This record gives sequence, structure tokens and C-alpha cells, in this order.
Amino acid sequence: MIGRRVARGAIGVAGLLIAAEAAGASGLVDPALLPRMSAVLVEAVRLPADPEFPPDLLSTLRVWAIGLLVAVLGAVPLGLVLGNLRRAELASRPLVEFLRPIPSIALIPLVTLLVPSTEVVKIIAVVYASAWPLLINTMYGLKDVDPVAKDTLRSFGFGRLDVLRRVSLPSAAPFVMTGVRLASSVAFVVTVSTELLAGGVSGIGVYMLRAASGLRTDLILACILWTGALGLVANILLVRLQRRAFRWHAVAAVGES
Amino acid sequence: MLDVVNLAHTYGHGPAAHRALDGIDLKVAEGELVCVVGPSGCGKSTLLRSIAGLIRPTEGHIRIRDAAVSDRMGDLAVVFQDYSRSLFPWLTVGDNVALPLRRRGMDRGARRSAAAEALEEVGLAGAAAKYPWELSGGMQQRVAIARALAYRPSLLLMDEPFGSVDAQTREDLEDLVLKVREHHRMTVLLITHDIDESVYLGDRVVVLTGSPARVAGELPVSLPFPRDQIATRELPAFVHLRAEVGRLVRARDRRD
Amino acid sequence: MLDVVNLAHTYGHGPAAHRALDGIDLKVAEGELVCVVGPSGCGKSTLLRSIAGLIRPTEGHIRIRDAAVSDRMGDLAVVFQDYSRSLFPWLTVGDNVALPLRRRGMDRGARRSAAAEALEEVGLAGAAAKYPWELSGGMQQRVAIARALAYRPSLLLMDEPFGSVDAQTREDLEDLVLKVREHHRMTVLLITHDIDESVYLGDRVVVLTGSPARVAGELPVSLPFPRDQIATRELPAFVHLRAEVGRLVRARDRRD
Amino acid sequence: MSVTTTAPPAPPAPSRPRRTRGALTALAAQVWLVPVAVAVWEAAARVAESVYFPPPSQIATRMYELWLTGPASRLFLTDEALDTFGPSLGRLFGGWLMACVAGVAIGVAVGRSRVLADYVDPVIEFCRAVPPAALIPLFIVLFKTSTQMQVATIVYGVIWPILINTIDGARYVDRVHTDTARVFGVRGARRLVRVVLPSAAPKIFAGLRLSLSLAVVLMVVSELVGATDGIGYQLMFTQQTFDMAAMWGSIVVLGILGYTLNASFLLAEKRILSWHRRARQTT
Amino acid sequence: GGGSTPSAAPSAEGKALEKTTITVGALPIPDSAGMHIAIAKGFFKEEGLTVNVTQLQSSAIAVPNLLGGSLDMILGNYFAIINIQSKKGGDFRFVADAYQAKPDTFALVVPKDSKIETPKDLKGANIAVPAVNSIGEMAAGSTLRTVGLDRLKDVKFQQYAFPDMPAALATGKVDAAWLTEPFLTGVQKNAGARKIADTMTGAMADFPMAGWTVTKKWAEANPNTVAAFQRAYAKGQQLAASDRKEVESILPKYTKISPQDAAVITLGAFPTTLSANRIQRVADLMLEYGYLTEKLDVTPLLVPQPQ
Ligand SMILES: Nc1ncnc2c1ncn2[C@@H]1O[C@H](COP(=O)(O)OP(=O)(O)OP(=O)(O)O)[C@@H](O)[C@H]1O
Ligand SMILES: Nc1ncnc2c1ncn2[C@@H]1O[C@H](COP(=O)(O)OP(=O)(O)OP(=O)(O)O)[C@@H](O)[C@H]1O
Ligand SMILES: [Mg+2]
Ligand SMILES: [Mg+2]
Repeated sequence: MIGRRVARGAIGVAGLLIAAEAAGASGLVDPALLPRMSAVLVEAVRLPADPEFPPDLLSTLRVWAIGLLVAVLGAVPLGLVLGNLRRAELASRPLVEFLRPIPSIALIPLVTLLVPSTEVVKIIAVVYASAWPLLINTMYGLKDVDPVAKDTLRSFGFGRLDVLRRVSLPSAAPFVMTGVRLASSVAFVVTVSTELLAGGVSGIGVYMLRAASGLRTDLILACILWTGALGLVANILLVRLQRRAFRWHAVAAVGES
Repeated sequence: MLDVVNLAHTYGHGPAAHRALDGIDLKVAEGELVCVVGPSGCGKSTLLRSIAGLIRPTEGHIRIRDAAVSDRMGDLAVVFQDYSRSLFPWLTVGDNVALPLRRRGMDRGARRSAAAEALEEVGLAGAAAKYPWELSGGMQQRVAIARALAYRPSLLLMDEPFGSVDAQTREDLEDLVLKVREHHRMTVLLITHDIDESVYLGDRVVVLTGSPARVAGELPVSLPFPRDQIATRELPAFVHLRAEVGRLVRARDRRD
Repeated sequence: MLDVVNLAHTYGHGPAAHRALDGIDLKVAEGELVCVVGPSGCGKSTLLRSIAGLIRPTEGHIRIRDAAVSDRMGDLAVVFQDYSRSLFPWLTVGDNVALPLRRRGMDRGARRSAAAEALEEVGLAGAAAKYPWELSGGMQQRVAIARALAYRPSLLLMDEPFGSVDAQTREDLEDLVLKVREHHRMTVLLITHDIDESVYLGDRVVVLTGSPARVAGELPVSLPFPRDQIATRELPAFVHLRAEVGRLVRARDRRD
Repeated sequence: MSVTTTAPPAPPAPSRPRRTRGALTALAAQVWLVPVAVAVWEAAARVAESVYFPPPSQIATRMYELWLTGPASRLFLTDEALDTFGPSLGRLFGGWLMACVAGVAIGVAVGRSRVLADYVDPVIEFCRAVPPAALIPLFIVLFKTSTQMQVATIVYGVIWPILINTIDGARYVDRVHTDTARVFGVRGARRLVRVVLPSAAPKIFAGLRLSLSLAVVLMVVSELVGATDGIGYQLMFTQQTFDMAAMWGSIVVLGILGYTLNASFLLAEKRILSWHRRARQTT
Repeated sequence: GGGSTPSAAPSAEGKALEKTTITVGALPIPDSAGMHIAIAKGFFKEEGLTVNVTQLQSSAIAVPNLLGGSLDMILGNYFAIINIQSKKGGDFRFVADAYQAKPDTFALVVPKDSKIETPKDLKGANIAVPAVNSIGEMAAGSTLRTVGLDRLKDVKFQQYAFPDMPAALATGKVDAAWLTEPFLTGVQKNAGARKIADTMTGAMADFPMAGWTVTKKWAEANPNTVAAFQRAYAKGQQLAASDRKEVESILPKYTKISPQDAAVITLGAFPTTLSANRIQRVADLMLEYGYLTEKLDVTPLLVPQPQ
């Protein structure tokens, strides 16, 4: 069962890579401009051997993990508050909706001016960008709670906070978890993008900057493969967590088996 | 104990508004078991939800032990008509029953054993570790009943609590409610569609009219206690009362 | 029409596995109305869901008009026990009833009027424009019944379809089912907890044992048609059959 | 109000002025934080006196000069404003709509088919961790014109929340609902439109709402490379020329744009999901 | 910024350094070769100074890093720094010169089959530059001016990173690109692109490109560190200026330029002194081209070199 799923997934990924290779081989994409996928794969496999790469990788992972954690710890409770207190939600909405579309690219130079650490700037950028999916999904999750379930607890005399903790939160948890999965990849994207934009001592993006200096598009693409792979692994872990924690959700509501 | 005065409730506004309750007066004494019958859609659940403080009545007021409904809450339990949605799918059956007991200040062990006992009483001894969605409809309904009984509320509200169980189980549950009420001096308000049941269980039967619900009539049930499924139902008084309630129900337009 | 052979179903795997059905054999002839009774949690809904093709039996097989269950589907309708969740909250009551009718090749107007007619028959004439969550429990259940009847299936499966309505409405709905079945030559399989109801409605009553369900016995009901709520129930044959079914039900262990 | 002491009893329905006052209070409850925030910002900026953080008043003046000194016939918009906002909005909507259609379509397909999901899940998870900015070299090669490239960047960047939320929503449809659809033979496109999509709608809308402001972000990102116009270009250009007030002006425009888009979106959502809101309301 | 220990390791001169560890930001381009040679050869260590290099992507982000305190020193693009200085976006000091254009270091190229033969044909063209309103735009503008074209009216500049320019050229998104090494050599070799003009001639000949930049505050707070830096850096820069082999061997170490490429690419000059006259050219030309609105005297911006 698990084996079959892994095999299918591998076939899917292989299909993507083969398509990319075919695009290069058939001349659809000029190999002078973009290296062939086979060449990129070779570089990707060789990357860990480059002594500069592993520290870069670890640095990216650290910023990602810290940023995601801070975002979850901040945005989910905020989402719970805003999802529950209609007044607070209404009052903060203009501000939130004003801030949401402002790209971190515009903010990074400004934050850099105020914060004397590149690492912290990156983390701020990650938190800023990945907080939104968490916030929005948490708020929508709360809207989806069955009123009969809430009424049940209320009728036993539980207060708002208890209803929130014992009904709304578990019931919205799958929704929130989807938000976490979204935020996880946003955090990856922003970490690497920030490294690309702002540089720094280390990080996959910094490695890509260096690779760009030597016109090594193959290395850049190899780095992209690594980012994708990391995102994939992170997601597998999160999905596993989700399956384990919310078995009731999958079993109680899944469609065809 | 419970004092409902001139209660009215209207759902929605404007042209789509629907008046569900209209000038309901109802008094329930401490320890009394009152059954409410009335046509489908008349407003029984609305009445019950108002008493539980879940919806705010448009007019009139409700007092429980002389306190307005909204400020109190906590010493009552409700078995919802929509029992399957009132169970939490992320908790096991045992945890579902044990959850409200937190309000009773019981520790973990006490909660667990109280839940196990209540489940045993409704005939679900082995089900504590299962999830609600692993149970049949009737079993879910019994879990909801167990949860309410384990809570030992002073006011118990039940909305068609035995609709999904077989005849034999139903009789057992009826007797269970009588027993628990006796032991713990609960006040019970029970909505049912079964006229026999209302007479068998109740100290008094309240009949509601069709939508919007008004009180069509009340009937004290002066059958002796303890009641017995076979003996009580054979009493001429029972047969008479049952016919009486049936007449009250039928006397009114059933539908709006 | 319907042919269930040696049907067994087990939920889950390993130590947590639960055997719900065990070697069920059941034949229903074209146009027959069979009532199934059995203790709560024995496996009635499981049987019905297997016949509807919603769960794949672990053993045995089911054939409808000599076709295996999975390849056919479409000419049957189900009234689910969990009726409130089987209504789509995003559709009005009218649309809920009309939704499946497109398969009958009806155009928009025909669908709408068929839905209106079915709603009228279950006593919900004015409710077509409302949403399911604006209705009381019993009204929702009647919507589910209306949807199944309007569909005019050749096989109708009903899982405790009258559990949430008052006595009078229940009788009307029972007679409605009999009438529709008569007019449209439907085959009906109806699960109920009410032994009286099973005898009143059925051509045959099938009694299941406790979990795992086996067939405890079958009883042909040879009461004359058309049946009448008062006259039929007064017949000595009715009283006898009802006692007979009661005995069959009681003869077996009710619980696992 | 002055003379009559024998005023008739108040009518049961709220009178018109009362209703307007109610609406005004509601509006005030929604926007009171904005003037507060602006005032705090103004004060802080004046105290800090940093060229990088000009006070809102200065930003507003600059925005007015840049964009609102045009002819009245064009709502006072200047050529500059039209040249900046027009193309950006075009790419923004183009990209977002394409992402919506593709995201919902693919999401439903993947969400409803276990087998398809097995094959493409890893590919999706792989792709969405790749920053659009890092793919620009690829897009330069793959797409003919700069506009195509920019739209592709937007689509690539914003499709993920829609896709992931749709997959999840479509996958976890209440079993009783799918069962009902099955036994009544509601299948294919009809089942999709009448059962799966409405059931997944709350999640899909969460994704759409997320992606809408993300589209604004990606619009900016896409205009950093190979553009000659647009708000993102303007942002970068003013940054390069060190016109800080104008740069902040662009940021404010992005914020206002995002807010407006979101407000319109919520209006649409309120209509489409009204059943959901009302069904989920505790009375 | 780097872990500073005010408690004073003595420099070679004997004066205590205010900071013994400094973090500098640089782009992975040949401009910072002198610095990397000085690090590699241990010249900073001899002064008791540790220099950490942070990778930067553009001057646009370098300046906020410097002002915000993440970095002590950056490799500042003169054009960008002078622009911000003139607009009071910061008060900067140059501590050492780093890189200077030479013939053929920055050129305009067009695709192989382009109809554009000479700069004259660029009328109406889209030209890729690494940043708008930058030295690249000015250099290309100066070339255009020599053939009577106006950079504002006759062409459009689009922003592309150097590594993306070859693809942008090949797919026709731009008609010409302003490129530097190693991309210049690469695009000619791989895609057969043609060079139509060397932009670093005439007014732009030997144009100063980049210098090591600190804030005024930092320079005043750390005079001894600045002096120690200047002494050590000068040694490295001296090697870069006098021995191309040194540059060729250091380039692959801090960029991904391969040793083979490093051997063939055209390099600029590595000036060993910081000359007010030379830097003033930048400000004057920026004024002439309208990038500055008033004259700016650069002399106060230079930190005198230690004797
Ligand atoms: N999804 C499930 N997973 C595990 N066990 C289940 C599941 N659904 C039902 N069961 C078990 O199967 C047995 C039969 O269930 P079923 O719903 O068929 O009973 P039923 O006869 O319809 O009962 P009722 O009259 O109470 O509705 C029950 O003991 C129940 O616990
Ligand atoms: N949320 C709601 N919005 C609008 N109307 C409602 C709502 N809930 C109930 N109603 C209406 O109020 C009336 C009374 O509903 P209620 O649920 O109280 O009936 P009931 O007596 O419990 O019926 P049943 O026996 O069928 O459960 C019904 O006509 C119903 O349509
Ligand atoms: Mg009700
Ligand atoms: Mg059942």
C-alpha cells in the first residue's frame, strides 16, 4: 500500500524530470541557454560534496525552521482570536489586508535598515510571508465548525474559551494544518528568495548567487532541485503528522476508499 | 425550578421570518419529569434550545431557579436531536462522555470511571475506546444519553432521545432515565413523538400545537411509581391517559 | 430482484476488527416490501449500505436483477439514517429533492414540479425555498424521504426513515410509502425499530440477531391490502404477527 | 425633537435615520484602526526624521504629484499613473484568473482521484517549494515576451494556495454527502458542480483569498525583471533613484490595491458562501 | 556587525584597534579580488584584524545593510553611493579604491543574427542593464551620446541580472545587453553574440567602479581599524594590480568562475591609491548626465590613506 504510493510518486517525479530532459534533447529549449536536466541532476548529486554547499543548506534549513515556527506560534493564536472576536477581526481587517499584498522584496531593504543582522532580517521576512496562510486558514477553519458541536459544549456550561479550545480548535485543526503545509513551502520560497535578494553569509540562495557569478546555470538549477526536494521532504513529514494527529478527520470524512 | 413565561421566538427577519414559538408558558417543579409532545416542526427543539440558553428568545423570559437563563448555565445537560453532530469526532466515545465532567472538578481517573459506568448503563460497555463514527446510529444516540446522564445535571433536557434505538433498548433506556432521575433528584424535560412514552415516563405531559407552537394542553400523569414496562402499560389509567394525550394532539391542526 | 448471498462484512483489520454481518442470505422479489428489524448496532445499516454498493462486502455477494452491485447503481434510492447529513446544506430543500432527477431525463421545469409534488406529499408544501438547516429534524427527515420518493427508483432502501416525526405524520408517511410502492411498482427494503410498523408495512419481516448480524428468522405478513392504520392494526392476524416478530426479536441475545 | 412630549411610541422597526446611524457605527467599527495607525506612523516618522521613513503626509503629497494631477476627465489620473497601474493590473488579473481556473481544476482532479494524487502529489510538493524568483532564468528561456514571462511568474507563484486548499477540500467531502450523490446517481460534472465544489468551497475560498494578495506580491516580483512599466517597476525605479517618498507611495498603492481586491473578494464570497455562513451560525 | 572586542589587540603600528573583527559585504565579482587576496595571504591577520565576507547581490541591498549595522563595510558602487549621499540617504566614507574600468571590461552586445551593427542602430532598442538608474545605464548612455542618441528618449532600459542577460538576448526580450566579465566572454563564446561597442571609452575611460565604503560614524569611531584595514588591503590590492596570476588564482575561490575562464577574461584595473580626482569624475559625470541635481565634492568622503 505504502510501497505502491511511493512507487507512483517516484514515477511522477521521474516523469517531470524526463519531460525536462526531453525538452532539452529535442531542441525545444536551447541547451546553450539552459543546461540539460541530466547534467543538472549530475550536479545536484555532486553538490553535497562541494564543501561550501552543506553549510549553506543547513543555514537555509535553520532560517526556514525558525521562521516557520515563529509564524505558527504567532499566526495561529492570532487567527483564533480574530476568528472568534468579530469586532477585532473587523477592526484589524483593513490593516491586515493592507499589509498582506506588500511584498517582502519591498520590505527587506527597509527592515535591513533597522535590524543589524542579516539572519534576523531573513527570519522576519519568512515570518511575515508565511503568517498569512496560517492566519487565513485558521480563520476559515473556525468558520467551518459545526454549530451543534459548539452548542453541545456551551450547554454543559463551558465558557467561550473552553469551547474554543475543546471544539473550535480540534475541529479547525485540519484546516490549520493545511495552512501549515502552505506556510512551510512559503517559508522555503521566501528564505531562498531573501537569500537571493539580500545575500548573506550562507544559504542555498547565497550559493546560487555565487554560482551565477560564474555563469553556472547548471549549479543554479541543481540548487533549485535541492530546494524542491527539501520542500517535498518537509511536506511528507507534515502530512504524516497530519495523518497521525487527525485520523478522525480522514476516516470520518474521506470520500471513496 | 424552571419557569418559562410568555416565550416567543422568531427565526430570521423580514418577509422570510418564521415564528416558531408563540407565548409559551411552562413551569416545571424541582424533580419533576415533564414530557413535551407536538407535531413535527412545531417548535419543540426551539423551546428546548431556548431553555438551554443556546438561542435568545425574541420575547418573554426563562428563569431557572430564579436566575435568568443567560447568566447561569452549567448545571444542565442536553441530549440533542441531532445527536451524531453533537459528538466530537476527534474524541473517543469514552472521552466524549468524560469531557463535560471536567466542569464537575473530577480528576482524570474519576472522569474515566464515571464515563465507563455511564456507557455500561446504556449498553455500550465495550465501546469506550472507539470513535463515534465507528458506531451505529443507535449507539451514537446512546453515547449522547450516557454523556448527559454521567454529568448528573440538576436539569436534564432531552430532545427525542430514543428515536434511533430498537424497542427493547428503548425500554431499558426509559427505565434508566427514571432510575437516574430518582437517584439524583434531577428535573427532566423530555421531548418525544411517542405518546405511550410520554405517558409512561412523565409526571406531566405538555402538548404543543403546530407552528408556531403554543401550549395546547397539559395532562398530569398520576400513575404510580416505580413504573414497570409491562405492568404500568397494562393499567387502565395508562390506556386512558394515552388516549387523552392522543386526543389533545389530534385536536389541533398538525401543520401550518 | 435483490439477491444477497452469504454476505459478511468486517470493519477494520487486526485486533480492532469488528464483524458486523455474518453470512446473511436474503432474497427480495420484484415489487416486494421487506422490513428488517434487529437490535441497535447489529448491522442493519451495514447491510443496507452494502446493498446500495457503498461498502464492499468482505465475503459473499449481492446481485440486483442479476447484475453485480458495483456495475449497476443508479436505479435505487436511499433514505439514510443520518438524514440531516445526507441533505446538502448549500442547496435549498427544493434543489435537494430535484438534484437526482436530472438522471431521469427531466427538464428543469419537470424537475421542479416533481420536487414540489414530493414535498407536498410529505407535508412540506411551503418549504421548497428554505435551506435544510432552517428546518426541524423531522422536517429534514421528510425532505430525505421526499427526495427518495420523487426519484421513483425501482429499489428503495430506507434506514429508519420515520424515527424523527410525530405519530400522526408517521402514519401518513407509512401510507404514502405503501401508495407510492403500489403506483410505481417499487421494491422496498425498510429498516425499522418499530415492530408494529414492520408488520403494518411489510410483505415480509426479516429479523436479525445481535452483532454480528445473522438472519434470526423471517415472517411472511399475509395481511390484506390496502392496509388501513386503524382497521389493519385491529385485525387479530396483525396482533398475532406482531407478537410473533416480538418473540423472534427477544429470542436472541440483543447485545454482543 | 423639542416640543412634543406626547411623542407616539417608537415604531417597532428601526427608523431610517437610526438605520443609517447603525451603518455608520458599523463602518466606524471597521475602519477606526486606520486613522489611528496613520497617526502613529506620522508621529513616529516625524520623531525619527529618517529619509528612509518619510511621514505619511509627505508620501501622500508625493503620490498626489505623481498620479493625481491629471485632467479631470480621467479622474485626475496622470499619464504616469495610467502607464504604471494599467499594465500591472492587466497582468495581475490575467495571472490570478489563470491560476484560479488551473488551481481549482487540477485541485479537484487530484483531490478526487487517489491514483492521480499518488502520481502528482510529490511533483506538486516539489514545485511549490521552488521560489518563482529562482525560476526566472527558466521563464526567460521558455516564454517569448516579457508579458508572458511576468504572467507565468504570477501564475506559478499564486497557484499553490488555491491548489492545495482545493485538493484538501475536494478530498475530504463528508462521506454521507458523497454516498448520497452516489446512490442517487449524481455523477460526473454534475456531482462536481453540485456536490464536490460546494462542499470544498470554504477551503477553496480560503485559498483564493490568500492567492489574491499573493498575486499582488508576485506582480511586483515579476516586474523586477525585464519590465519597463508597472507598479513593481516603479517601486524598484524609485528605490534606485532614491526617491523614498515615491517608493513608499508605491507600497501604499500596493496596500490599497490589496485591500480593495480583498474587499471585493469578500463581497463575492459573502454572496456565494452565504449558505455556509448561515448554516454554521450558532444562534 | 561582527564580534567586536574593544579590548584592543595591538596592530602592527602599535595603536589599539577599536574592532578586531569586521564584516564586509561584497558581490561575487572580480572587483573584490584585492580584498580576497589580502585575506588569503594573511595581510589582515598581520594587522590583528579578522575580515569576514558576506555575499551580496546588489548595491541596492548593500547600503541598507551598512546603515542598519549588519555590515561594517561594503564594496560600494561609486555611482550608487554618490547618488544616495547626494540625496542625504546616508553619510559615507570611502576607505580604499577597489576596481576601475579598462577597455573591453563593460561592453554592449547584440545577438548573433541581430540587424544592429553599430551603436547608431540602437535607436528604439531595448537594452538590458543590471539595474536601472545605475552605472550601467550611464555607461551605455555615454556610448549612445557619442552617436547622437539620447538615453532617455531613444532607448528603453530593462533590468536583468547579468547571468540572465544571455537568455534575454537569445529569446529576443532585449535587443542589446550591457555586459561585463565573465558573462561577456561567455555569451560571445557560447551564443556567438557580437560586441558592438566598448562602453568604457571616451568620457568613461578608466572609470572608477567600486570602492570600500563605510559610514562616516563608523570611520570616526574606528580610526585605527580603518588604518589597519587600509594598510593590509593595500598589500593585497598591490598584488592584484601587479600580478594578474594572483587574481586568476583567487577568482575561482570566491566566485564560481572557473580557472579556465579566469585565465581568459578581461579584467579591469585594481587601483592602489584612493584619488579624489578620479572619484570626482564620477560625481561630475553623474551631474552632467542628470543623475545628480547639484555638484558634489567628493574630497570629504575620502578617508586619507595611512602613510
Ligand atoms: N465505520 C465503522 N468502523 C468500525 N465499525 C463500524 C463502523 N460502522 C459501523 N460499525 C460497527 O458495526 C456494527 C453495525 O453497525 P450498523 O450501523 O450497521 O448498525 P445498525 O444495525 O444500523 O444499528 P442502529 O440500529 O443503531 O443504527 C456496530 O457495532 C458498529 O459499531
Ligand atoms: N435556523 C433556523 N432558521 C429558520 N427557521 C428555523 C431554524 N430552525 C428551525 N426553524 C423553523 O422553526 C420551526 C420549529 O423548529 P423546531 O426544530 O423547533 O421544530 P421541532 O418541534 O423540534 O420539530 P421536530 O419534531 O421535527 O424536530 C420549524 O418550522 C423550522 O422550519
Ligand atoms: Mg426537533
Ligand atoms: Mg443503523
